[in-house]
Amino acid sequence: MNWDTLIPFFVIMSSFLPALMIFALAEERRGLRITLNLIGVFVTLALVVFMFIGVYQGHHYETRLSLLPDLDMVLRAGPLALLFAALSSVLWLLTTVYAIGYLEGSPHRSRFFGFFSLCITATIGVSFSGNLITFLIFYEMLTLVAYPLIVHRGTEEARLAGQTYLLYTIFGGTLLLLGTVWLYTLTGTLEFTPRGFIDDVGEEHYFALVSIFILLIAGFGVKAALVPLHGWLPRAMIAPAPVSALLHAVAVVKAGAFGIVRVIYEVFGVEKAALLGLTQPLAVLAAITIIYGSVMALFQDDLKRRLAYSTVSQVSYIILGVAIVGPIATIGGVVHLVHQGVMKITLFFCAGNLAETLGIHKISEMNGVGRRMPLTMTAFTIGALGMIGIPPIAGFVSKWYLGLGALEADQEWVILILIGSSLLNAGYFLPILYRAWFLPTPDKWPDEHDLGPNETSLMLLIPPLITALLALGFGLLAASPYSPLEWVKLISRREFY
Amino acid sequence: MLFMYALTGVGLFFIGLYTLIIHVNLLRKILALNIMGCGVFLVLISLAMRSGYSSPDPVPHAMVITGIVVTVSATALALVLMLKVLEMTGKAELYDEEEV
Amino acid sequence: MEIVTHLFDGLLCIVLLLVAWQSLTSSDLFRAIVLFIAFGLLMALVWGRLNALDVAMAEAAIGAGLTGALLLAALAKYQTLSSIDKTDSDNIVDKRQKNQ
Amino acid sequence: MIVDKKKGIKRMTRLLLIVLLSLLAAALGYVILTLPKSAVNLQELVAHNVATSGVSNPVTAVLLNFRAYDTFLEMVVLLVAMLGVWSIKEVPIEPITDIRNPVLDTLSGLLVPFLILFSAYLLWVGAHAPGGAFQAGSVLGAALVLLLLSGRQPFLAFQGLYLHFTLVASTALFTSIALFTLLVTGELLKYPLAQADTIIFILESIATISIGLTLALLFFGIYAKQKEKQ
Amino acid sequence: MMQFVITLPWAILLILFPLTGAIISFLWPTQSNKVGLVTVSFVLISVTFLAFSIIEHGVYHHAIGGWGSPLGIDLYADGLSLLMLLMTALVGLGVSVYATGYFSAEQSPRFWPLWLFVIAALNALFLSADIFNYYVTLELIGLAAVSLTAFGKSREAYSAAMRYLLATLLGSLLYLLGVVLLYHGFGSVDIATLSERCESTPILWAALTLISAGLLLKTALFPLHFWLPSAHASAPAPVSAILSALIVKSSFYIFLRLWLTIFGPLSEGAVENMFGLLGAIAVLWGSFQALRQTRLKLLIAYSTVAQIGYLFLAFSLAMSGAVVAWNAVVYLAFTHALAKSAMFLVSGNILYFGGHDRIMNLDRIAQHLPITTTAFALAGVSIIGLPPSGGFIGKWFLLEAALVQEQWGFVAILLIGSLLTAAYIFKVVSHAFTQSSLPHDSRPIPAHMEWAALLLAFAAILLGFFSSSILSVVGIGYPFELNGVKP
Repeated sequence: MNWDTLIPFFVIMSSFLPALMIFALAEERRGLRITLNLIGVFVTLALVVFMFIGVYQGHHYETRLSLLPDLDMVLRAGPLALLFAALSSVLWLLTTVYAIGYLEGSPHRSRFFGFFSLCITATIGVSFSGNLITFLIFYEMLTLVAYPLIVHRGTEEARLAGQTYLLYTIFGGTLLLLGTVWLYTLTGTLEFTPRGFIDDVGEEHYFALVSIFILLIAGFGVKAALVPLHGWLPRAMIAPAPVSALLHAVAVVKAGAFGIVRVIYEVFGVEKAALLGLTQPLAVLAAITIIYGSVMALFQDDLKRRLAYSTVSQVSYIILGVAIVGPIATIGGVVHLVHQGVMKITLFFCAGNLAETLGIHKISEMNGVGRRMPLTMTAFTIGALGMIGIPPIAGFVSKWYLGLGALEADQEWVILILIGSSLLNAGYFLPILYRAWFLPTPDKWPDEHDLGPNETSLMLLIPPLITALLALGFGLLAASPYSPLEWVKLISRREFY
Repeated sequence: MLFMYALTGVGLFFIGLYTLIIHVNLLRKILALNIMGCGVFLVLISLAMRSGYSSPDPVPHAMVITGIVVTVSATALALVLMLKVLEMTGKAELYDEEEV
Repeated sequence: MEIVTHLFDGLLCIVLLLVAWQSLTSSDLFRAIVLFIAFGLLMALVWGRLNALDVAMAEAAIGAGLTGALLLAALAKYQTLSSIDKTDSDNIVDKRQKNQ
Repeated sequence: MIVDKKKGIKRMTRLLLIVLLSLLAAALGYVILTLPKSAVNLQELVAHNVATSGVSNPVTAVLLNFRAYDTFLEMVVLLVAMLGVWSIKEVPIEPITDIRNPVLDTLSGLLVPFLILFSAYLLWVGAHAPGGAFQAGSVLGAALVLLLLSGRQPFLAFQGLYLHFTLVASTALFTSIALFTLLVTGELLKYPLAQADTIIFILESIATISIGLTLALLFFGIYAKQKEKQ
Repeated sequence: MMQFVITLPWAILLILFPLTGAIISFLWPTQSNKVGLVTVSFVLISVTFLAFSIIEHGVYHHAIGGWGSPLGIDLYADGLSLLMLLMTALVGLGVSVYATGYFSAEQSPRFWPLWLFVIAALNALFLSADIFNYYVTLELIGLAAVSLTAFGKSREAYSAAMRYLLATLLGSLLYLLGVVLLYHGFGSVDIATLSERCESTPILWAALTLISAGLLLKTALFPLHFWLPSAHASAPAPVSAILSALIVKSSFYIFLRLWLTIFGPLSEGAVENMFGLLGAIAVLWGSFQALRQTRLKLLIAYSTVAQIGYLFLAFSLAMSGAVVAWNAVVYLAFTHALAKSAMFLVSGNILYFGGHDRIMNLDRIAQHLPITTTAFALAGVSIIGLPPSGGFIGKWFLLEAALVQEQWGFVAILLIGSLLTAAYIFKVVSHAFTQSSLPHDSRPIPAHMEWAALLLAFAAILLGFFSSSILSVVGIGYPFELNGVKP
């Protein structure tokens, strides 16, 4: 009995089974629900950490289940998989704590937490997928289980937002399916392999390969909110704060970006993709998205919508990084997967705190809020500055590597994009910080609640502080071993180049 | 002579089919189905004559007897249904949701 | 002799088709059913002509006899049912007159 | 105006339909004419095996031995139609209160015994000459129908459960014989050669009664008044 | 011991058990529910053992009366028959459990005999290897199905049943005429004998046309679907489930069987492409109509029209050489049976609980029936073909076949079809989350009615994980080799 072949499966189950139990729970079984949730979280975390160490020591974790006559369902814990899995599960822990505080006393909590855990199952599944069909399955699962969270509030507005979301994602999923099957008919395999598996596809299939690439990128691009497929994301902000924080900052959008990384490095292989002349257009598209997102963010007064557009722009850094063919840029892109995650989730947590405690939804209402909620706003400030790319916060590291990579791959135009977007970031974040810290406090907040002695309830306060510290730490200690940066360098060495 | 009855059978089948399609009255449709059935049976049996008048192939005969019983059962069911439709809608015609 | 039988067969086929057509097209349902029974008996004759006596009996008893009975019984109900709604409205009228 | 237009369209469709159908009919007729004068069929095969079938009338042999399985399902079809009629229309089995029709009354008085005798004869003769369960059953059915028409209520003879028993008798018998043969010979509906004729005769006699009763009840299902719901 | 048990003639018992059950439930009305449940459980057990024996000893063959074809009638069961039998048993059990709660004490004694006869007839059909015997079983199924449809007891129900009866009788007659031609052309009604003797003569093609026309009318392939929506929508929920899941498949099975054994090897492919085209239209038309409906049951009924289209799409792809499409046929048929029956049971629950099935006002009901709503969602996932589900596997094979054949038209149809399907499924699901109060008139549902639906839907999902083993079983006896082993 070899445990290495089972652990990836266990990780999936460790969030799936609690989800099922939670569904079965009655609304008022608060304690049991929280316990189940936390058990799930910690088991997942423990297993991920265990595999981290294992992979460092060269272990090989892989689960195979027969799915189609000659196509398996594969869960494999490679370094890249672990990076994404670790990010999701750590942030899941914080978000769970946050969500418990946030949804105190609201209806349908069993349903909420059940689907929330299912989302994590799907995300972990996406990260561990060892071939394209497995990826597809968990990706579609994520699409479905995220839907109830978006429409959770049950208002007509929420229903419509949900419809938009489904319209985009189901369409993307269909393209993805078509691309996958088509690829399968050409290659006869879908196994993710370092430097791709399409080398033995003949020249006569050039057109087919290009179409497949477009189909796959479009399919993933929907969730990665690549312009013009981003329309669902800002509308999905109707969802409760924890959902926006984890799913729309990390899990869902990142699943798309992660898919694109997989396609470029382990389906096509970056050189092959470059040879087919596919990476350059993608880079341009990513650049456009970065600028577009930032510009749109400038004009949003609703805080969450501004953050959403900021996400649109930031996620494309990842795509840009992998689309500029070159090891250093790759490192910049992939590490941004983590950095953007911790920074953006901080921002959403803070936005949630403002809404819950003071009823603040608009930026125009944020005057002097820094004095009312100093800790929250400190976290927010760290996140925002990181987004802009101020050293020593994590965001700076990503941008630095992206810049170097661009130079290495002599694509100077990217530098301009980076500078431009950083200026725009500054343009839409600094005013917020100015309002929050330097403008006079109004005599009355829109809708204030008393949530305990501190500036707000601890369950809402602690998660953003931790993520803010993480963002800071990832930047300061980037050079130390076990930092995301080092890990990504390891990935790049082992798998990409 | 051999095929004359068979052709007659075909004729009956299509006369029935025509009525089944054209007429709206259910009782007529039911009659039409019966006559179509007779047409099929006629084809079945008349062609069995090809093995000689004195010793016709008995299998088609058995099949037709089977068929006749099926037909009468179906007819009875159809008539009862027709009467129900008539009772419910006042017309012995197929009731269309679109019209209402 | 051959010719006679052939003539007979030919005649039988034509009559068969004619009766079927008449029964399906006649405006009066009762007439249609009677013609259908006649048609059944002709079929029995045809079966006999085709040396299928078992079938002939089955047809005469079931095809013509029982199916005919079913159809006539159905027709009786048919006529009472299709006249119901009219009589109802008459009753209403009567009541009104009584009230006045 | 509009009516005329509608009529015109209707006439057109009819015309098209007639053309289409007659073309199909012609095609089918042609196809049938292409058949060879000499037939490939099972006639010799039947003739060859009749001896071991238990009866000498080839049609009965086919119906109750070679293809007895079809006949078996046939019985079920009859029964299902019956159940269908009953599920659509509640039929009360109670004395018919209508005034008796004297003519029919005397007629049935004369005919019914004769018909029953005739059906018995058909049943018996079926083994070696034209005739058999279906014919006999339908004659019996005709007799019962005649009784109904003359205002009698033959079904009162066997009340409730008996009636049901008689209805399913042939199906039940077939089923049990099927199971029996399965146990004894290991094959479905394979009669032991020695008992073949007896088995077939028993089957036919029970079938006759079931068929007669079912057919009459089908008629009654239409003829009888709907049971009033309280 | 096991060896002995396996050698019992389970195939025949599959026909005799339900017959006996039907008779008993007819004679013992007060206990009909119990009798029915026992019977269907027996059926499921028999199928399981039959599966064991077929897996162990290969195809099952039995000469009724010991005469053997062409004189007698043969029973034959290969992987394909086994799959259909299994489908019947599973759906049958689910529907039966549901029916014990659904029908009133006055209705159920009428329901059970008919339903058990339907099971018997279906099993007989799937086991038969004789085209005239097919005719008898088809008539049996048809009459029973019509009677069951009339259980709706409404004006619509009776009219729909009447239309259905006329359609199915016409279908049988066309089929029978085809059989007549085949018998006189080639002197047998046994499939194996025919497949040896048949050659490409006018008779064969006339027979093919008539038989296919008859069966397509019964299977309700566009444009012959006119009778289906009203019948499936106005029948009581369990009956709708039976009609959509099983009865439509029975005529499709005969169609498949005859094409695989008799017509397919001789055909040049033009006809199959026509079926494919009709299937494509059916997919679009059915899905579009489903999207337009305002009542849940009609939506589900039109969805059946579309799903039948998929079957014929796959069929034509497979006939034109894409062998993998046979897997699609198998999987789409099986999953559709499970998912669609689940959906109809769900609609039944909703009607039972809230008294209406208007999609606009579903929120008031769905909120209070979480299990039922979940069942619908799961079934929907499978119908749309989203992973992981049996429907996804079927869709995958279908897409693969279309791409291998480079049938871009079909690829487009498939994508549009699945988008439309998603649209009409989520049109319903989206109402499950909107807030609403308890409807004024609601009556509690017995738990087993909700669970029957959920388990059927769950089975449809579960199928997605066992495709390789299931397909290997279906392959027993090479049902899909056009010139391979014949019944």
